[in-house]
Amino acid sequence: METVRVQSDLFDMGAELNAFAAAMAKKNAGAVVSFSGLTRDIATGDLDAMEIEHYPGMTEKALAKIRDEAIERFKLSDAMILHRHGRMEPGEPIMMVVTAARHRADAFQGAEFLMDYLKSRAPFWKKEITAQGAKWVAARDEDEDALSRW
Amino acid sequence: METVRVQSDLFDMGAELNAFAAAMAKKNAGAVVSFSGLTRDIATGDLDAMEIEHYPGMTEKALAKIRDEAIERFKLSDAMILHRHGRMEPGEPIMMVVTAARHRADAFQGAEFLMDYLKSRAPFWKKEITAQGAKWVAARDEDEDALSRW
Amino acid sequence: MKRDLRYFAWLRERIGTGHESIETEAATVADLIEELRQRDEAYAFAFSDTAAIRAALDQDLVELDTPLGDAREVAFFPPMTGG
Amino acid sequence: MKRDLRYFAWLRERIGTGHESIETEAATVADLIEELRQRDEAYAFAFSDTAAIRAALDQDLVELDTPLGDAREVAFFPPMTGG
Repeated sequence: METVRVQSDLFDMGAELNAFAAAMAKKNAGAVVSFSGLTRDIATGDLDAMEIEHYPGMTEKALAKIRDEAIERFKLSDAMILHRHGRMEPGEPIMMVVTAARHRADAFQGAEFLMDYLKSRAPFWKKEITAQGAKWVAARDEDEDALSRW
Repeated sequence: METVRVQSDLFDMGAELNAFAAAMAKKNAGAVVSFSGLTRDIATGDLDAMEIEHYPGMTEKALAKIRDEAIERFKLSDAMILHRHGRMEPGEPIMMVVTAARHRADAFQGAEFLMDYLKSRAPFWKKEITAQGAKWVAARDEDEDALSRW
Repeated sequence: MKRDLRYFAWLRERIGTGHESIETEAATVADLIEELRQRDEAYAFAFSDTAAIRAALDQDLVELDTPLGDAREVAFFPPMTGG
Repeated sequence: MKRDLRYFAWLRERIGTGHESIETEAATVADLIEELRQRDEAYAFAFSDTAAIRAALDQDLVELDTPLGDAREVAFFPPMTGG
Protein backbone atom coordinates (compact mmCIF):
# COMPACT_ATOMS: atom_id res chain seq x y z
CA MET A 1 0.00 0.00 0.00
CA GLU A 2 1.38 3.40 -1.04
CA THR A 3 1.13 5.70 1.96
CA VAL A 4 1.29 8.98 0.02
CA ARG A 5 -0.62 9.16 -3.25
CA VAL A 6 -1.39 12.07 -5.55
CA GLN A 7 -3.65 11.13 -8.44
CA SER A 8 -6.35 12.44 -10.74
CA ASP A 9 -8.37 9.22 -10.71
CA LEU A 10 -11.41 8.78 -8.54
CA PHE A 11 -10.73 6.49 -5.58
CA ASP A 12 -12.87 4.23 -3.39
CA MET A 13 -12.81 5.55 0.21
CA GLY A 14 -14.21 2.34 1.64
CA ALA A 15 -11.70 0.11 -0.13
CA GLU A 16 -8.87 2.39 1.05
CA LEU A 17 -10.09 2.25 4.64
CA ASN A 18 -10.43 -1.52 4.57
CA ALA A 19 -6.97 -2.07 3.07
CA PHE A 20 -5.40 0.24 5.64
CA ALA A 21 -7.26 -1.33 8.58
CA ALA A 22 -6.34 -4.86 7.49
CA ALA A 23 -2.66 -3.94 7.68
CA MET A 24 -3.14 -2.20 11.05
CA ALA A 25 -4.79 -5.17 12.74
CA LYS A 26 -1.51 -7.06 12.19
CA LYS A 27 0.39 -4.20 13.85
CA ASN A 28 -1.82 -4.41 16.93
CA ALA A 29 -3.24 -0.93 16.36
CA GLY A 30 -6.82 -0.88 17.61
CA ALA A 31 -7.82 2.67 16.67
CA VAL A 32 -8.27 3.77 13.06
CA VAL A 33 -9.42 7.29 12.13
CA SER A 34 -10.23 8.49 8.63
CA PHE A 35 -11.03 11.90 7.23
CA SER A 36 -12.56 12.24 3.78
CA GLY A 37 -13.11 15.52 1.99
CA LEU A 38 -15.94 15.57 -0.53
CA THR A 39 -16.47 18.10 -3.29
CA ARG A 40 -19.31 20.30 -2.24
CA ASP A 41 -20.81 23.57 -3.27
CA ILE A 42 -18.91 25.89 -0.95
CA ALA A 43 -19.77 29.36 -2.15
CA THR A 44 -22.53 29.75 -4.65
CA GLY A 45 -24.84 26.77 -4.42
CA ASP A 46 -24.45 25.88 -8.08
CA LEU A 47 -21.12 24.14 -8.36
CA ASP A 48 -20.59 22.33 -11.66
CA ALA A 49 -17.14 20.98 -10.89
CA MET A 50 -13.99 21.50 -8.86
CA GLU A 51 -10.55 21.73 -10.42
CA ILE A 52 -7.45 21.22 -8.34
CA GLU A 53 -4.04 22.35 -9.50
CA HIS A 54 -0.94 21.11 -7.74
CA TYR A 55 2.85 21.38 -7.92
CA PRO A 56 4.11 17.96 -9.06
CA GLY A 57 7.19 16.97 -7.16
CA MET A 58 6.74 19.42 -4.31
CA THR A 59 3.33 17.94 -3.49
CA GLU A 60 4.67 14.44 -2.89
CA LYS A 61 7.61 15.84 -0.92
CA ALA A 62 5.38 18.02 1.28
CA LEU A 63 2.91 15.20 1.96
CA ALA A 64 5.64 12.71 2.83
CA LYS A 65 7.15 15.22 5.28
CA ILE A 66 3.80 15.95 6.93
CA ARG A 67 3.11 12.22 7.21
CA ASP A 68 6.51 11.49 8.79
CA GLU A 69 6.00 14.26 11.31
CA ALA A 70 2.51 13.05 12.26
CA ILE A 71 3.75 9.47 12.75
CA GLU A 72 6.52 10.63 15.04
CA ARG A 73 4.55 13.17 17.06
CA PHE A 74 1.52 10.98 17.71
CA LYS A 75 3.22 7.57 17.83
CA LEU A 76 1.08 6.40 14.93
CA SER A 77 1.28 2.80 13.78
CA ASP A 78 0.86 4.19 10.28
CA ALA A 79 -0.72 7.01 8.29
CA MET A 80 -1.91 7.36 4.73
CA ILE A 81 -2.55 10.48 2.63
CA LEU A 82 -4.38 10.36 -0.69
CA HIS A 83 -5.13 13.58 -2.60
CA ARG A 84 -6.58 14.10 -6.05
CA HIS A 85 -5.84 16.79 -8.60
CA GLY A 86 -7.56 17.71 -11.85
CA ARG A 87 -11.29 17.91 -12.36
CA MET A 88 -13.86 16.40 -10.00
CA GLU A 89 -17.64 16.37 -9.88
CA PRO A 90 -19.79 17.46 -6.91
CA GLY A 91 -20.02 14.69 -4.31
CA GLU A 92 -16.80 13.00 -5.35
CA PRO A 93 -14.06 12.44 -2.78
CA ILE A 94 -11.23 14.97 -3.09
CA MET A 95 -8.86 13.50 -0.55
CA MET A 96 -8.55 11.19 2.40
CA VAL A 97 -6.23 10.69 5.33
CA VAL A 98 -6.22 7.61 7.54
CA THR A 99 -4.29 7.11 10.78
CA ALA A 100 -3.89 4.21 13.17
CA ALA A 101 -2.60 4.06 16.73
CA ARG A 102 -2.92 2.00 19.87
CA HIS A 103 -5.00 4.71 21.54
CA ARG A 104 -7.82 6.64 19.97
CA ALA A 105 -6.63 10.09 21.13
CA ASP A 106 -3.41 9.66 19.12
CA ALA A 107 -5.24 8.44 16.03
CA PHE A 108 -7.64 11.42 16.20
CA GLN A 109 -4.89 13.97 16.84
CA GLY A 110 -2.71 12.52 14.11
CA ALA A 111 -5.54 12.85 11.58
CA GLU A 112 -6.33 16.43 12.64
CA PHE A 113 -2.66 17.38 12.44
CA LEU A 114 -2.39 15.88 8.94
CA MET A 115 -5.47 17.80 7.82
CA ASP A 116 -4.36 21.12 9.28
CA TYR A 117 -0.96 20.91 7.60
CA LEU A 118 -2.33 19.56 4.37
CA LYS A 119 -4.83 22.45 4.13
CA SER A 120 -2.22 25.21 4.37
CA ARG A 121 1.16 23.64 3.64
CA ALA A 122 0.67 21.25 0.72
CA PRO A 123 0.72 22.89 -2.73
CA PHE A 124 -2.86 22.38 -3.91
CA TRP A 125 -5.16 25.10 -5.21
CA LYS A 126 -8.90 24.65 -5.66
CA LYS A 127 -10.96 26.31 -8.35
CA GLU A 128 -14.73 26.21 -8.41
CA ILE A 129 -16.45 25.97 -11.78
CA THR A 130 -20.00 27.33 -11.80
CA ALA A 131 -22.43 28.62 -14.43
CA GLN A 132 -21.02 32.08 -13.66
CA GLY A 133 -17.46 31.01 -14.49
CA ALA A 134 -14.40 29.78 -12.66
CA LYS A 135 -13.17 31.14 -9.32
CA TRP A 136 -10.13 30.27 -7.22
CA VAL A 137 -11.09 29.29 -3.68
CA ALA A 138 -9.65 31.78 -1.17
CA ALA A 139 -7.57 30.46 1.72
CA ARG A 140 -9.43 30.74 5.04
CA ASP A 141 -7.78 32.50 7.98
CA GLU A 142 -9.12 29.71 10.23
CA ASP A 143 -7.06 27.21 8.29
CA GLU A 144 -3.87 29.17 8.85
CA ASP A 145 -4.79 29.74 12.51
CA ALA A 146 -5.43 26.02 13.00
CA LEU A 147 -1.69 25.38 12.64
CA SER A 148 -0.83 27.38 15.73
CA ARG A 149 -2.19 24.71 18.07
CA TRP A 150 0.43 22.14 17.12
CA MET B 1 -29.40 3.66 6.50
CA GLU B 2 -29.87 2.88 10.20
CA THR B 3 -27.93 5.45 12.19
CA VAL B 4 -27.65 3.42 15.40
CA ARG B 5 -26.97 -0.29 15.07
CA VAL B 6 -26.11 -2.94 17.65
CA GLN B 7 -25.37 -6.32 16.12
CA SER B 8 -23.31 -9.46 16.55
CA ASP B 9 -22.56 -9.85 12.83
CA LEU B 10 -19.27 -8.75 11.35
CA PHE B 11 -19.65 -5.57 9.30
CA ASP B 12 -17.75 -4.03 6.38
CA MET B 13 -16.19 -0.74 7.51
CA GLY B 14 -15.51 0.40 3.97
CA ALA B 15 -19.05 -0.28 2.76
CA GLU B 16 -20.43 1.58 5.80
CA LEU B 17 -18.20 4.59 5.14
CA ASN B 18 -19.15 4.69 1.47
CA ALA B 19 -22.88 4.43 2.14
CA PHE B 20 -22.69 7.19 4.74
CA ALA B 21 -20.56 9.48 2.54
CA ALA B 22 -22.88 9.02 -0.45
CA ALA B 23 -25.79 10.32 1.62
CA MET B 24 -23.69 13.20 2.98
CA ALA B 25 -22.61 14.50 -0.42
CA LYS B 26 -26.30 15.20 -1.10
CA LYS B 27 -26.53 17.17 2.15
CA ASN B 28 -23.62 19.39 1.10
CA ALA B 29 -21.43 18.12 3.95
CA GLY B 30 -17.85 18.14 2.77
CA ALA B 31 -16.12 16.65 5.82
CA VAL B 32 -16.55 13.01 6.83
CA VAL B 33 -14.70 11.49 9.82
CA SER B 34 -14.74 7.84 10.82
CA PHE B 35 -13.40 6.01 13.82
CA SER B 36 -13.09 2.23 13.77
CA GLY B 37 -12.12 0.12 16.74
CA LEU B 38 -10.42 -3.19 15.95
CA THR B 39 -10.06 -6.14 18.27
CA ARG B 40 -6.47 -6.21 19.37
CA ASP B 41 -4.43 -7.92 21.98
CA ILE B 42 -4.60 -5.30 24.71
CA ALA B 43 -3.12 -6.98 27.75
CA THR B 44 -1.41 -10.27 27.31
CA GLY B 45 -0.21 -10.56 23.73
CA ASP B 46 -2.04 -13.83 23.15
CA LEU B 47 -5.65 -12.86 22.60
CA ASP B 48 -7.79 -15.66 21.20
CA ALA B 49 -11.03 -13.74 21.04
CA MET B 50 -12.98 -10.84 22.48
CA GLU B 51 -16.47 -11.20 23.91
CA ILE B 52 -18.70 -8.21 24.36
CA GLU B 53 -21.74 -8.29 26.61
CA HIS B 54 -24.31 -5.51 26.41
CA TYR B 55 -27.63 -4.48 27.90
CA PRO B 56 -30.23 -4.90 25.16
CA GLY B 57 -32.68 -2.02 25.18
CA MET B 58 -30.52 0.33 27.22
CA THR B 59 -27.72 0.09 24.66
CA GLU B 60 -29.84 1.36 21.79
CA LYS B 61 -31.33 4.07 24.01
CA ALA B 62 -27.92 5.26 25.24
CA LEU B 63 -26.42 5.31 21.73
CA ALA B 64 -29.38 7.20 20.26
CA LYS B 65 -29.09 9.81 23.03
CA ILE B 66 -25.33 10.23 22.55
CA ARG B 67 -25.84 10.56 18.80
CA ASP B 68 -28.56 13.19 19.17
CA GLU B 69 -26.38 15.21 21.52
CA ALA B 70 -23.36 15.04 19.18
CA ILE B 71 -25.46 16.18 16.21
CA GLU B 72 -26.79 19.16 18.13
CA ARG B 73 -23.54 20.22 19.80
CA PHE B 74 -21.36 20.01 16.73
CA LYS B 75 -23.92 20.93 14.05
CA LEU B 76 -23.36 17.60 12.35
CA SER B 77 -25.09 16.85 9.07
CA ASP B 78 -25.43 13.30 10.37
CA ALA B 79 -23.76 10.72 12.59
CA MET B 80 -23.78 6.94 12.65
CA ILE B 81 -22.88 4.53 15.46
CA LEU B 82 -22.41 0.81 14.86
CA HIS B 83 -21.33 -1.47 17.73
CA ARG B 84 -21.01 -5.24 17.86
CA HIS B 85 -21.63 -7.61 20.74
CA GLY B 86 -20.89 -11.30 21.15
CA ARG B 87 -17.69 -13.00 20.13
CA MET B 88 -15.13 -11.49 17.76
CA GLU B 89 -11.74 -12.61 16.48
CA PRO B 90 -8.50 -10.59 16.70
CA GLY B 91 -8.34 -7.99 13.92
CA GLU B 92 -12.08 -7.81 13.41
CA PRO B 93 -13.84 -4.46 13.70
CA ILE B 94 -15.64 -4.03 17.04
CA MET B 95 -17.37 -0.76 16.35
CA MET B 96 -17.42 2.31 14.14
CA VAL B 97 -18.67 5.85 14.34
CA VAL B 98 -18.95 8.17 11.35
CA THR B 99 -19.75 11.89 11.40
CA ALA B 100 -20.27 14.50 8.70
CA ALA B 101 -20.27 18.27 8.85
CA ARG B 102 -19.61 21.30 6.67
CA HIS B 103 -16.36 22.00 8.48
CA ARG B 104 -13.73 19.46 9.43
CA ALA B 105 -13.30 20.67 13.03
CA ASP B 106 -16.95 19.84 13.77
CA ALA B 107 -16.75 16.43 12.13
CA PHE B 108 -13.60 15.59 14.15
CA GLN B 109 -15.00 16.90 17.44
CA GLY B 110 -18.30 15.13 16.91
CA ALA B 111 -16.53 11.81 16.37
CA GLU B 112 -14.31 12.29 19.45
CA PHE B 113 -17.32 13.21 21.56
CA LEU B 114 -19.20 10.11 20.37
CA MET B 115 -16.21 7.92 21.21
CA ASP B 116 -15.64 9.41 24.65
CA TYR B 117 -19.29 8.94 25.62
CA LEU B 118 -19.57 5.55 24.04
CA LYS B 119 -16.49 4.30 25.95
CA SER B 120 -17.85 5.17 29.39
CA ARG B 121 -21.59 5.69 29.05
CA ALA B 122 -22.89 2.96 26.75
CA PRO B 123 -23.56 -0.42 28.43
CA PHE B 124 -20.93 -2.63 26.80
CA TRP B 125 -18.44 -4.82 28.67
CA LYS B 126 -15.41 -6.41 27.02
CA LYS B 127 -13.95 -9.73 28.01
CA GLU B 128 -10.65 -11.01 26.67
CA ILE B 129 -10.31 -14.72 26.01
CA THR B 130 -6.73 -16.00 26.12
CA ALA B 131 -5.03 -19.35 26.65
CA GLN B 132 -4.91 -18.42 30.35
CA GLY B 133 -8.68 -17.98 30.53
CA ALA B 134 -11.20 -15.17 30.31
CA LYS B 135 -10.74 -11.73 31.86
CA TRP B 136 -13.02 -8.70 31.95
CA VAL B 137 -11.32 -5.61 30.59
CA ALA B 138 -10.95 -2.95 33.31
CA ALA B 139 -12.25 0.55 32.65
CA ARG B 140 -9.43 3.04 32.18
CA ASP B 141 -9.33 6.22 34.27
CA GLU B 142 -8.29 8.11 31.13
CA ASP B 143 -11.58 7.16 29.51
CA GLU B 144 -13.59 8.58 32.40
CA ASP B 145 -11.37 11.67 32.48
CA ALA B 146 -11.86 12.21 28.76
CA LEU B 147 -15.50 13.12 29.41
CA SER B 148 -14.58 16.18 31.47
CA ARG B 149 -13.48 18.13 28.40
CA TRP B 150 -16.95 18.26 26.88
CA MET C 1 -42.48 -3.00 45.90
CA LYS C 2 -41.65 -5.44 43.13
CA ARG C 3 -38.53 -4.68 41.08
CA ASP C 4 -36.85 -6.51 38.20
CA LEU C 5 -33.12 -6.67 38.81
CA ARG C 6 -30.57 -7.07 36.01
CA TYR C 7 -26.89 -7.86 36.45
CA PHE C 8 -24.18 -7.64 33.80
CA ALA C 9 -20.55 -8.67 33.23
CA TRP C 10 -18.65 -9.74 36.37
CA LEU C 11 -21.55 -8.71 38.60
CA ARG C 12 -23.71 -11.22 36.75
CA GLU C 13 -21.00 -13.88 37.04
CA ARG C 14 -20.43 -13.30 40.77
CA ILE C 15 -24.14 -13.31 41.59
CA GLY C 16 -24.75 -16.29 39.33
CA THR C 17 -27.73 -14.91 37.46
CA GLY C 18 -28.46 -12.05 35.08
CA HIS C 19 -32.04 -11.50 36.16
CA GLU C 20 -34.30 -11.80 39.19
CA SER C 21 -37.49 -10.24 40.49
CA ILE C 22 -37.58 -9.19 44.14
CA GLU C 23 -39.82 -7.48 46.66
CA THR C 24 -37.99 -4.61 48.36
CA GLU C 25 -38.69 -1.60 50.52
CA ALA C 26 -35.32 0.03 49.68
CA ALA C 27 -35.68 3.76 49.02
CA THR C 28 -32.55 4.41 46.94
CA VAL C 29 -30.21 2.48 44.69
CA ALA C 30 -27.61 2.49 47.48
CA ASP C 31 -30.18 1.12 49.97
CA LEU C 32 -30.97 -1.69 47.56
CA ILE C 33 -27.26 -2.50 47.19
CA GLU C 34 -26.96 -2.67 51.00
CA GLU C 35 -29.98 -4.99 51.18
CA LEU C 36 -28.58 -7.28 48.49
CA ARG C 37 -25.17 -7.32 50.15
CA GLN C 38 -26.73 -8.79 53.31
CA ARG C 39 -28.17 -11.73 51.44
CA ASP C 40 -25.20 -14.07 51.11
CA GLU C 41 -21.51 -14.22 50.30
CA ALA C 42 -21.99 -14.11 46.54
CA TYR C 43 -23.92 -10.83 46.70
CA ALA C 44 -21.52 -9.45 49.34
CA PHE C 45 -18.59 -10.21 47.02
CA ALA C 46 -20.34 -8.83 43.93
CA PHE C 47 -21.20 -5.56 45.67
CA SER C 48 -18.06 -5.31 47.83
CA ASP C 49 -16.68 -2.21 46.10
CA THR C 50 -19.46 0.27 45.38
CA ALA C 51 -16.99 2.58 43.58
CA ALA C 52 -16.92 -0.12 40.89
CA ILE C 53 -20.73 -0.36 40.61
CA ARG C 54 -22.83 1.50 38.08
CA ALA C 55 -26.63 1.45 38.09
CA ALA C 56 -29.48 2.17 35.70
CA LEU C 57 -33.16 2.75 36.48
CA ASP C 58 -35.42 1.73 33.63
CA GLN C 59 -32.35 1.79 31.37
CA ASP C 60 -31.14 5.28 32.31
CA LEU C 61 -27.78 5.59 34.04
CA VAL C 62 -28.16 7.07 37.57
CA GLU C 63 -26.02 7.95 40.58
CA LEU C 64 -26.19 5.48 43.47
CA ASP C 65 -27.98 7.94 45.77
CA THR C 66 -30.93 8.17 43.36
CA PRO C 67 -34.37 7.20 44.79
CA LEU C 68 -35.74 4.06 43.17
CA GLY C 69 -39.07 5.81 42.64
CA ASP C 70 -41.38 3.77 40.45
CA ALA C 71 -38.58 2.24 38.40
CA ARG C 72 -39.54 -1.27 37.35
CA GLU C 73 -36.11 -2.35 36.10
CA VAL C 74 -32.98 -1.79 38.21
CA ALA C 75 -29.70 -2.80 36.60
CA PHE C 76 -26.25 -3.15 38.18
CA PHE C 77 -22.98 -3.46 36.28
CA PRO C 78 -19.28 -2.58 36.35
CA PRO C 79 -17.90 0.55 34.67
CA MET C 80 -18.56 0.27 30.96
CA THR C 81 -15.82 -0.64 28.51
CA GLY C 82 -17.33 -0.20 25.07
CA GLY C 83 -15.81 1.39 21.99
CA MET D 1 22.43 33.40 -12.10
CA LYS D 2 19.99 31.24 -14.02
CA ARG D 3 16.80 30.26 -12.19
CA ASP D 4 13.76 28.24 -13.27
CA LEU D 5 10.60 30.04 -12.20
CA ARG D 6 7.28 28.25 -11.63
CA TYR D 7 3.89 29.93 -11.18
CA PHE D 8 0.69 28.29 -9.98
CA ALA D 9 -3.05 29.00 -9.70
CA TRP D 10 -4.04 32.66 -10.22
CA LEU D 11 -0.37 33.75 -10.28
CA ARG D 12 0.11 31.51 -13.31
CA GLU D 13 -3.06 32.86 -14.91
CA ARG D 14 -2.13 36.51 -14.34
CA ILE D 15 1.41 36.08 -15.60
CA GLY D 16 0.25 33.99 -18.53
CA THR D 17 2.72 31.15 -18.13
CA GLY D 18 3.52 28.44 -15.58
CA HIS D 19 7.20 28.26 -16.29
CA GLU D 20 10.12 30.41 -17.45
CA SER D 21 13.89 30.50 -17.08
CA ILE D 22 15.53 33.82 -16.24
CA GLU D 23 18.90 35.33 -15.44
CA THR D 24 18.77 37.29 -12.21
CA GLU D 25 21.07 38.88 -9.67
CA ALA D 26 18.33 39.05 -7.02
CA ALA D 27 19.64 38.03 -3.57
CA THR D 28 16.39 37.02 -1.86
CA VAL D 29 12.93 35.81 -2.83
CA ALA D 30 11.58 39.30 -2.07
CA ASP D 31 14.22 40.90 -4.30
CA LEU D 32 13.22 38.59 -7.12
CA ILE D 33 9.54 39.50 -6.63
CA GLU D 34 10.48 43.20 -6.85
CA GLU D 35 12.47 42.58 -10.03
CA LEU D 36 9.59 40.68 -11.65
CA ARG D 37 7.10 43.35 -10.61
CA GLN D 38 9.08 45.94 -12.64
CA ARG D 39 8.78 43.94 -15.82
CA ASP D 40 5.27 44.77 -17.00
CA GLU D 41 1.68 45.22 -15.90
CA ALA D 42 0.88 41.51 -15.81
CA TYR D 43 3.71 40.79 -13.36
CA ALA D 44 2.94 43.96 -11.39
CA PHE D 45 -0.69 42.77 -11.04
CA ALA D 46 0.28 39.19 -10.20
CA PHE D 47 2.68 40.30 -7.46
CA SER D 48 0.71 43.34 -6.27
CA ASP D 49 -0.09 41.91 -2.84
CA THR D 50 2.93 40.13 -1.38
CA ALA D 51 0.88 39.07 1.66
CA ALA D 52 -0.93 36.75 -0.75
CA ILE D 53 2.25 35.27 -2.22
CA ARG D 54 3.89 32.07 -1.07
CA ALA D 55 7.25 30.86 -2.38
CA ALA D 56 9.22 27.64 -2.55
CA LEU D 57 12.93 27.12 -3.26
CA ASP D 58 13.65 23.78 -4.87
CA GLN D 59 10.21 22.62 -3.69
CA ASP D 60 10.57 23.65 -0.05
CA LEU D 61 8.26 26.34 1.29
CA VAL D 62 10.25 29.43 2.43
CA GLU D 63 9.65 32.91 3.84
CA LEU D 64 9.94 35.76 1.35
CA ASP D 65 13.10 37.14 2.99
CA THR D 66 14.98 33.89 2.33
CA PRO D 67 18.20 34.20 0.24
CA LEU D 68 17.86 32.47 -3.11
CA GLY D 69 21.21 30.74 -2.54
CA ASP D 70 21.87 28.10 -5.15
CA ALA D 71 18.19 27.19 -5.60
CA ARG D 72 17.57 26.16 -9.17
CA GLU D 73 13.76 26.19 -9.01
CA VAL D 74 11.88 29.15 -7.54
CA ALA D 75 8.09 28.77 -7.33
CA PHE D 76 5.45 31.42 -6.59
CA PHE D 77 1.82 30.71 -5.73
CA PRO D 78 -1.16 31.91 -3.68
CA PRO D 79 -1.92 30.53 -0.21
CA MET D 80 -2.63 26.82 -0.55
CA THR D 81 -6.18 25.48 -0.41
CA GLY D 82 -5.84 21.71 -0.36
CA GLY D 83 -7.70 19.19 1.77
